[in-house]
Amino acid sequence: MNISSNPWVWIAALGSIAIFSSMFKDNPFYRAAEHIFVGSGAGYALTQAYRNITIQGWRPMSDDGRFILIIPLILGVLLYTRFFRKIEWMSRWSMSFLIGVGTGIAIYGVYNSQLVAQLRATMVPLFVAGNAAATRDNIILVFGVIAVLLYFLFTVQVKGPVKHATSVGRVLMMITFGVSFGNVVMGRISLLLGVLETVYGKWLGLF
Amino acid sequence: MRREIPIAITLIVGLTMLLSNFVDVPLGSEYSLKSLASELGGWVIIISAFAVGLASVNLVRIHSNHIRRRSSNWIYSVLLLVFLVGWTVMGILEFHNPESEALRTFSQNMFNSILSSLGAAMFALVALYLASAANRAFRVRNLDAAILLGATLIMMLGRAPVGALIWDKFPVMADWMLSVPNNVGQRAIMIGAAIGAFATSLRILLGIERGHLGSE
Amino acid sequence: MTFIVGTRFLLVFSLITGAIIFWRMQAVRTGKHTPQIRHINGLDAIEEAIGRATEMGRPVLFSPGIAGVTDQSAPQTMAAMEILGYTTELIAKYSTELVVSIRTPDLFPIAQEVTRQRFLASGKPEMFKETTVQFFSSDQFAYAAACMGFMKREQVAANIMMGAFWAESLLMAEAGAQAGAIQVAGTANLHQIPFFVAACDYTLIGEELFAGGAYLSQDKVKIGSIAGQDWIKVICLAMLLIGSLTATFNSDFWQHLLTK
Amino acid sequence: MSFLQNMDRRIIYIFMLLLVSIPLIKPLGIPIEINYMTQEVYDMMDSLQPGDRVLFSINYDPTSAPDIHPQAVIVLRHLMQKGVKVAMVTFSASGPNIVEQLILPYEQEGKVYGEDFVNLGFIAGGETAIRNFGRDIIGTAKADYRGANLNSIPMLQDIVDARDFELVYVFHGYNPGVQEWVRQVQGALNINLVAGVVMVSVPEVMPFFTSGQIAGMLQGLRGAAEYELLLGQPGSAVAKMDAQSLGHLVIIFFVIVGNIAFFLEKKNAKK
Repeated sequence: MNISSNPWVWIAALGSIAIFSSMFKDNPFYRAAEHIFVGSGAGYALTQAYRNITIQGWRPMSDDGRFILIIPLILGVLLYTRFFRKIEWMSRWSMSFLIGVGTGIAIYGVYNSQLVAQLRATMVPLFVAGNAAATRDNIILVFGVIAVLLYFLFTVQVKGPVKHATSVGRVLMMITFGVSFGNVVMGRISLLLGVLETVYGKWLGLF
Repeated sequence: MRREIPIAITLIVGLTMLLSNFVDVPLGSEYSLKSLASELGGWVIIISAFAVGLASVNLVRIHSNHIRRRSSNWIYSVLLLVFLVGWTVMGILEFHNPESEALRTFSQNMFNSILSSLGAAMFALVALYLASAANRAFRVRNLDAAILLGATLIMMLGRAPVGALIWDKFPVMADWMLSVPNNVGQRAIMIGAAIGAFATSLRILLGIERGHLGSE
Repeated sequence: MTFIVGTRFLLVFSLITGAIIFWRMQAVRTGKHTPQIRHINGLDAIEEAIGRATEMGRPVLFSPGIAGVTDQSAPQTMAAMEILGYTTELIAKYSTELVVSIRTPDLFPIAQEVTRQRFLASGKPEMFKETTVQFFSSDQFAYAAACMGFMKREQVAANIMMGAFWAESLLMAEAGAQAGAIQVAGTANLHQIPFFVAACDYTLIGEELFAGGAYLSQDKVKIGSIAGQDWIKVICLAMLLIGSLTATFNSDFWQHLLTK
Repeated sequence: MSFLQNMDRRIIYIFMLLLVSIPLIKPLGIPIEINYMTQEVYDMMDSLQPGDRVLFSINYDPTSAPDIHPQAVIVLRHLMQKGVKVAMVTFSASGPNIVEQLILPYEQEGKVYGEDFVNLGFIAGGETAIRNFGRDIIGTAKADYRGANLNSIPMLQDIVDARDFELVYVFHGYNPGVQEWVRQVQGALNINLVAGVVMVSVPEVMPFFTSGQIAGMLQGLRGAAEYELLLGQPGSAVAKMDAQSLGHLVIIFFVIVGNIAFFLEKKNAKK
């Protein structure tokens, strides 16, 4: 055994152990780690924010004369009108700007990558000559997607065969969830092993 | 007016961002629709940065109140504030003294051994929580649960090397389940969610959904 | 004006589907059509959860996910805000304590606005406090750690998680289960749904999250929008069938159309 | 029985921690089957000639590293042993440090920075950055991580775009990663793209592999373990596979225990 003499390794190892201790019981050690973590996260975010305002907003405006950047700077400052009852409504301008950008980006993004791309990928031939397995898989794919989509109909009363289709859709969703769950286990255990490696290897020097 | 201006801002900004994906229109000598959209995207970084300050004021106020009232566990609030202020000061010093090697090494070490390793430890906890969640949830109460359990077990045995020792078909089954039935559910849920996201965005853009804009 | 190649189908599709939603909203608003939304378990459970929190005298934690309002996940966050509005009304009705935990700073003023307005509308403006909406941390796992610590220490009776979640989903859901909270979750982030299904009492899957606002408010216009969404799904089904059939006969006309 | 039914979660955690720790310190040697995808990637790397140039795109950070970093380590070792030159770029802010860590042992061993490998540093801007970098490598990166002008780096002579590398290997921990490389660079320039992917992202990346846009794919820590075996140099990834197997068995065991308890309870209730 060859315990590390690097104080940073000690901090990392003790911090990890503190986080792990939470699964047994809430304890002072974990609370300290949690609060240090939250404080550090917020401090780091503030630093990044300061950096962003300076590099993206202030300097291009004052050094390069890009005066249009006064608009986002003002919108940013307006957020702080929330502290003053009389003018707090002005902070909604900044909020509605952010929401406008978000919805504009999202409409294109989700339609493009989630709807059209997925529809296209699912338009597969229902019969592949000389390949029974591919034919089977393609049929499962196309009719499976249809069944699950039928499950998501909200305002239509489903009856008869469509009702059966939605049950099949539900079963297929459960399989999907099971597959995702089972598939994730390995990746997450890898991360656990990574932390154990830091504790046993780098800190305690067991290997 | 207090209500109309925000709705108008959302609509105009939203449409600019949206349409810039489809068409490009020259706007005056300096901008086109596309370059305007990317300009607006850049502004978001600046406005969001101001929001960090706003949110941090909330954090600081809540924890200073804990300390002032000496409520239980106030000592942890002290710890939180010390680290918050410490990081901020360190970060700003580093930003204005880019040539300082010592400062950079120190802040990198702080980042690696506090933010990174605490994050990694939290992330690693997921592995343990998977075990307890599986123990509690995967009980064969009904058909749904049975299917969920079956799929999970096959997948796990197909992934871990030990699975192939038990039955050499597990890896093959796992690969098939990943590429066929898994794809079915993934795609259909994604398509449905895309439609839902589209409708929600549309309602916001048109000012039909405006709970976030507060009262008159 | 130049059209950008490769997005023309998407433009037409957006216009048509937008028009469909608008058309259905009008039909429901004017009373021409009165659709019934099917039962969504998870949403009914919110009231049950808040009722229980009231009986036990413990707080309700609402987490609107870790995404903001300026990226592709914005609609999920905004759908969460709709559900938050409804939750706040119930909180006001039962006079229970609500804490909304925030990760993305952008969302902080918005969540404040939503809760304050609903408390006001419910006639209990005094219930909105500085602690109602709390910024926990902008670091993903620091946020999760803070939520977990909060749930354990305050012994929350109800944990409502709506919006876009990533790897922290299971951490938060397990911590909630350990604290004995009733848990209702909803997300459109596919990879996280299995963990919510396993660890929570009720889970809204994908589009159900977006239908939540309409379902809960019973607002006519919003219900019209849900009816419009059903129409779009039927159109997608038809496109899928036609596309697969034409692909079976060696024509990739449809796949190509989608990339025009 | 109610003990089993409401099994204290802490027992599960202790079991899990103990059982994954044991093989870490003393491996058991459970055989590992080689997936055909790993074999393909290995063959592809093995067919490279001394002097060929490969680009690594490091798209992960310390948090996701345990599942993907071992891949970078072993593939780099293979390439270094073959005398292939490797340029590394990253689109994750903490990536440059990871690159320095990767090249450190070879620098100590006497390989030459700038000739055998180079650290192109972090390029901000996500998807757009990947697009620009793929099309104009020197113009986008400008200088390397250690501050040198890229035109002065011997191994980058006559490199213009991503096509000038024999292949591009993307190590994907999260986005931006493989999807962005496929969308922005592979599609346009038709480069030879290999992906190393964290296990969790395998389902998302799989479609690109089946469609042939990605020439090869290595899956998480397990892919690294298989690669170590193919290279005949079993290392940390192989050692961790035993821990993986036990970890999976612990979860399965407790699922079974939960179900036994559940059924016994139901039987008792009926009586």
